[in-house]
Amino acid sequence: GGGDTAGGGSDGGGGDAAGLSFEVAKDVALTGSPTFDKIKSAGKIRIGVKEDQPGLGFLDAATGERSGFDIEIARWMAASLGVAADKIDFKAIPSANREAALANGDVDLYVGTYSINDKRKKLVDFAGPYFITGQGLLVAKDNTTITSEKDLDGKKVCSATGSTPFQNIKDNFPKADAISFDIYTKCVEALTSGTVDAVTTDQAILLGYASQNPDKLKVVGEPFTVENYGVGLPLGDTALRTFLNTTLTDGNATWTKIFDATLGKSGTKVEQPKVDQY
Amino acid sequence: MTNPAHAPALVELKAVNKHYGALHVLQEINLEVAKGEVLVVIGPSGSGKSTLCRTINRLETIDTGSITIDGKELPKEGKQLANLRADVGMVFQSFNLFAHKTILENVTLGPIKVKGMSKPDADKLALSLLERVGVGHQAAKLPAQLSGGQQQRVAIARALAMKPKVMLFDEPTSALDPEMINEVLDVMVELAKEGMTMVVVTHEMGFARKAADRVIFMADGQIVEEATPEEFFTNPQTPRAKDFLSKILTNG
Amino acid sequence: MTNPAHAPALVELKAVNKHYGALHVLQEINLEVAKGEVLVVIGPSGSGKSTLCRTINRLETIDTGSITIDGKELPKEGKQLANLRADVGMVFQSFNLFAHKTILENVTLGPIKVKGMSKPDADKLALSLLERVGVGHQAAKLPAQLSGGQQQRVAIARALAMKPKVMLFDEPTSALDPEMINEVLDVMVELAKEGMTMVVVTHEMGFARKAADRVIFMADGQIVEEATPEEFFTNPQTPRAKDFLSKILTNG
Amino acid sequence: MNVLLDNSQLFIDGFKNTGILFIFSAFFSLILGTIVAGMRVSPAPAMRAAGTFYVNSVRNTPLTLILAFFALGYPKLGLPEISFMNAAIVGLSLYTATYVSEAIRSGINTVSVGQSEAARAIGLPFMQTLTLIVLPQAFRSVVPPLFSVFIALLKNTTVAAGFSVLEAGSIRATLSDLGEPLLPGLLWVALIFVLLVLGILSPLQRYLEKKWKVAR
Amino acid sequence: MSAVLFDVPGPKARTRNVYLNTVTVIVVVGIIGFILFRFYESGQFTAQKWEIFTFPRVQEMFLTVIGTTLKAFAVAAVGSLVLGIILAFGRLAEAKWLSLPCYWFTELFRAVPLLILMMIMYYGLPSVGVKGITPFIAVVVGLILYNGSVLAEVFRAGIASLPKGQREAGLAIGLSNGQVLRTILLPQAVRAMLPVIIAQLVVIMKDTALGSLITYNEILYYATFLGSQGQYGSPVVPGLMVAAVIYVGLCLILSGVARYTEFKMSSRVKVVKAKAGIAG
Ligand SMILES: Nc1ncnc2c1ncn2[C@@H]1O[C@H](COP(=O)(O)OP(=O)(O)OP(=O)(O)O)[C@@H](O)[C@H]1O
Ligand SMILES: Nc1ncnc2c1ncn2[C@@H]1O[C@H](COP(=O)(O)OP(=O)(O)OP(=O)(O)O)[C@@H](O)[C@H]1O
Ligand SMILES: [Mg+2]
Ligand SMILES: [Mg+2]
Repeated sequence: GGGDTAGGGSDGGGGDAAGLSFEVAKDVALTGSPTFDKIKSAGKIRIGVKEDQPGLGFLDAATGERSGFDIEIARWMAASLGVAADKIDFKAIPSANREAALANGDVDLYVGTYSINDKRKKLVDFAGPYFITGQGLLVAKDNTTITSEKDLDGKKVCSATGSTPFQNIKDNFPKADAISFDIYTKCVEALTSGTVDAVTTDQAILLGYASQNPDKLKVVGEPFTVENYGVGLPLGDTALRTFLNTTLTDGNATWTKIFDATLGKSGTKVEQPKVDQY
Repeated sequence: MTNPAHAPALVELKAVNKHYGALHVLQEINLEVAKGEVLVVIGPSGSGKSTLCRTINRLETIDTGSITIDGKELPKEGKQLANLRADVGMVFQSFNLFAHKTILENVTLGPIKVKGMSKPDADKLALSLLERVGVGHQAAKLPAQLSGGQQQRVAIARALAMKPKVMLFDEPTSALDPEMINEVLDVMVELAKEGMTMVVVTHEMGFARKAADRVIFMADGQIVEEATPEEFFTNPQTPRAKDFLSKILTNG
Repeated sequence: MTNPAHAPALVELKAVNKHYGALHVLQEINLEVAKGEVLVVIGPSGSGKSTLCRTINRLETIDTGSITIDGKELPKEGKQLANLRADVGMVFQSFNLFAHKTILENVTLGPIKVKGMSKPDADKLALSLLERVGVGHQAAKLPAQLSGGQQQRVAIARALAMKPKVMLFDEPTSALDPEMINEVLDVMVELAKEGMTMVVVTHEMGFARKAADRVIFMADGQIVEEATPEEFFTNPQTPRAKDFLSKILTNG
Repeated sequence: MNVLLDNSQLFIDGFKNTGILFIFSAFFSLILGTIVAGMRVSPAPAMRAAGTFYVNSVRNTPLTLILAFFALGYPKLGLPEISFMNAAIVGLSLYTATYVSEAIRSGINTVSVGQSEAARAIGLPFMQTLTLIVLPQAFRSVVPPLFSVFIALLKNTTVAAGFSVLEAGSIRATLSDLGEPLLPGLLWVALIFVLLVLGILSPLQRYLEKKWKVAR
Repeated sequence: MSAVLFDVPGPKARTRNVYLNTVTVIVVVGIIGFILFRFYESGQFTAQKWEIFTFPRVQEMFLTVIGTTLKAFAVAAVGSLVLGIILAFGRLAEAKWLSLPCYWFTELFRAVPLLILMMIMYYGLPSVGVKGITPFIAVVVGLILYNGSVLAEVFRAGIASLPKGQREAGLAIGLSNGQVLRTILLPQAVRAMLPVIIAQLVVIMKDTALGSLITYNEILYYATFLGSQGQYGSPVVPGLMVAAVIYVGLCLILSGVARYTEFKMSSRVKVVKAKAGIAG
């Protein structure tokens, strides 16, 4: 299964919010990849993304433009496969449906804060990682009591129902009051109205929210777990995985350009992680 | 209108009018019922008999005119209206016993709650009344366990328990199986003999002949004819009454 | 049992028994109704009159015994049973007209759906029957727009439309206002005169006297007495019949 | 069986919260629903209108939305802070109360007019007619539909899963993150609901219905 | 309506009613006013939070998601009615092998929470390799299974509530059991149960919103998505308000249409009357 794009079908590919463009590869030679064969015969690629995570995978409801680090990575991957930006069908797929969407062939790739772990490796393949982050904390701008994960005792900490960060708080910070909503947007809303004290999930996601509302929100502390974001692809398509890994490895300059134009705007400097050709 | 009993009027309706929307159900009704008089109301379906009956204890309001009981105008609401109603007993076509209470409780409810009688006194009164209408041994049962005729007799006992000045009966036997009609009519005849003032809507000629002092015939919201039972049944004056009687008298 | 008409039996019940749980509602009933005979069934409430009537077109099943119509045993189910029922017309106390269909549709439904008659033919038949029972001009109305007496006459027309061999009437007038009873009884008397075989549960002595060939009196699931109407009403043999008649004859 | 045993704590916690939501919401909706039913049969037109407005607007709003309002809109009212569990209870109660009030109101309407007329005819005033005659009889015809309302409430508690109450409806999300097989997990959740409804609530409903039918 | 309970009010009762009316109006206005005031105070009515609704693209999307909601509703409503009639007939069948499974089917699907049913469809089935379950299918099938079972019970109860005589009169003129069910009982049951059926249709309409929890892109899902738009002040509460207005509007329109149909049905009496007037 997979949800349709909330922002207006799949025509969001044309917009180029970050002002980036990638050279579309010609005469891509890639054999033994059923996914690529499908892309080639269709003349377009379907990529699953998030659309409610500012800075990573975001859709502007008013303009229909997609933006963010993940979106640009997706466009880069498409270009390397010889697909132009206007031939990309973005589909918004919520976290819970990612594996099913790839398995059912609803999307060819998935680029959306997709952490690589062993459990998921049984269901899908990952290219990358293309980014490393970890669980962080988002608090109100004027909050001085929470500076790191050590200050969570007795505090209301919000995350997505059933998510790994949520389990982590419940299991490893038993004195914190774990709150959960189905989506992070609601957690952030609860944070701004003071109903919860902190929102926790991957720091990259939190940075996106903080940059959207810098007057009210800030990210504190260092990541206290490690999450490797990868590009999800259908299980068993090793040819495609190798191809995308090569693209990532060879494209350090492009990666840096993408990072600087999106997440890097906040001034942080991060190196591209080394791909893991497992 | 004449009052054959020549006693002071206990119930008096003067120029009473009532509409249901466009329908003029009661048209300038003038009527007196003397103390101790038994008045039978007869007439085709829809002529306003039930409505007339129900205005007398203000289950229906009237548009214009006045209704007095024992010389007092009907109160509009509240405690006074409740007290007036306690003075006017009513027996319905469909019995309307309180389905969730025993026969005894049905009869004692009014005396206890309205008259403030003690429970033992009320029980004694109720049992004697139930005895009188012939269902004394059923006191502990629920209404659904009784036959229609028995239920209607309990309904009469329930009304009597309030020691009413006048009793209204709205087709008290028309929901009954034929063989039960007489057991109810007998109780009513008995009551009439004891001098109870009664207004009875019924088509039972036998009762009218035996117990009524006066018969009024209604049609289309008006009192069309008024006479002694003997006069009325043997020699109706208006064509409407003649027609009606011819319809109901040939059967049986 | 004797068969006063001495014609071959159209309906024949032999040693019929039926229980409702512990209640033995029909006890060894033997009964014959000859072609063209009009049989009136009378008896106190709960004596099994309706049940008897309903077994004849198998709306109720019987435990033991046999029922034959025109010499054929009642089919147990399916198409044959439906056909048998089409041969036995039935008129209920509560009319039971199909509330969502017009008067005309009520009458044509059976001929069209069961006999496969064409709609124009069925309409013609229905209109002539409605005319006959005196409600021809009401054909386009819905049942609720008719008076009880009119509804019951439509119900008779509906049954007649199936050209039944025998008609069953279960207290056809006891749900009617008194002034409407005769218009229904008149139709039934007419029918009897035309030679229709009829079984009629009723307490209307007028009808029994005018139209019945034979009266049977039931009590507690048994046929207690059987006679001509004249004999039965003037000189009942059993104490139960005497008691019952005394109860229903004093009123009116 | 494994999914259930391996995650027994998850199932126990989930259904415990479902139970808490159910019991408190049932209690408060019964109280509020009775008040609203009273308003809807009141002689004052404005009270009737207010009751009708409340019932019509809340009944035509999805429960999901009502719960979202309580989780996210309520904190903006500047009223005392309440936990999400309590917010869910308030939301469920407000929603269920409309159904309770309809059950009670239609129960009152099933009592035949004759009953209250007979009561008035022997001189009982309004309050006594209501409390001695109408309500005791209405109660009997109210209980079966009321049970249906509460069965619906039990099932509706699952919707609170999206609003920070970890009950039966949120077991799926957790199982999914743990990588447990989802279908068996969900079927267990469904089965437990079936047992609660068909094993406890429905038989209770039938028992009361039967008991009071006989008494009538 | 309340004639069951009350006497026609006299002068004193009328005065008391005026008093009650005034108090009610004050309380209701007070509550609504307080909520609006607090929302205003906490900045829910600022231009920034409502600006997003002025964009044509957003308005178009609202039309689109109203469309997806209506699509799910329409398919589920028709499906539920059909399933309901089939199950009701099944339950009324004399053959036990038919009536018993139908009975258990309705009992079972009325006992499982609809959201769980949708989750089983949407998350459960794909996890064991069933393909092609879109959110639309999960929502619609869930709605049909649940509401079909509820409606089956409604139809059955409607048929059971008809006077026994209707069935018997049908049998007595020689109609078969099936004919009686179809031509006599069902049409009357539907009419008698129309208010309940309408209420159930409104339930279906509302329950499409559960689709938002399994990512079906309908009104509530989109309204929630708008909450993520930080550049427009994350209008979570305004989004919910707009969604609520749309849902209430849709449900009221639905009830209105249904009432109109009901009126049309009952006005058949009047048409018939008029015709009869010409004929007679
Ligand atoms: N509550 C009401 N609203 C509107 N019309 C009514 C109401 N009650 C009675 N009517 C109408 O008023 C007329 C008189 O009714 P009423 O019941 O008094 O007649 P009735 O003489 O008692 O008839 P019946 O012999 O059938 O009992 C009838 O046409 C009836 O339909
Ligand atoms: N379906 C049933 N189940 C159980 N008992 C029944 C059923 N139908 C009728 N009875 C009982 O069988 C007895 C005979 O009923 P029946 O209706 O045949 O009597 P009846 O002579 O027609 O009486 P009435 O004059 O009241 O119509 C009654 O005691 C009745 O309560
Ligand atoms: Mg009347
Ligand atoms: Mg009978």
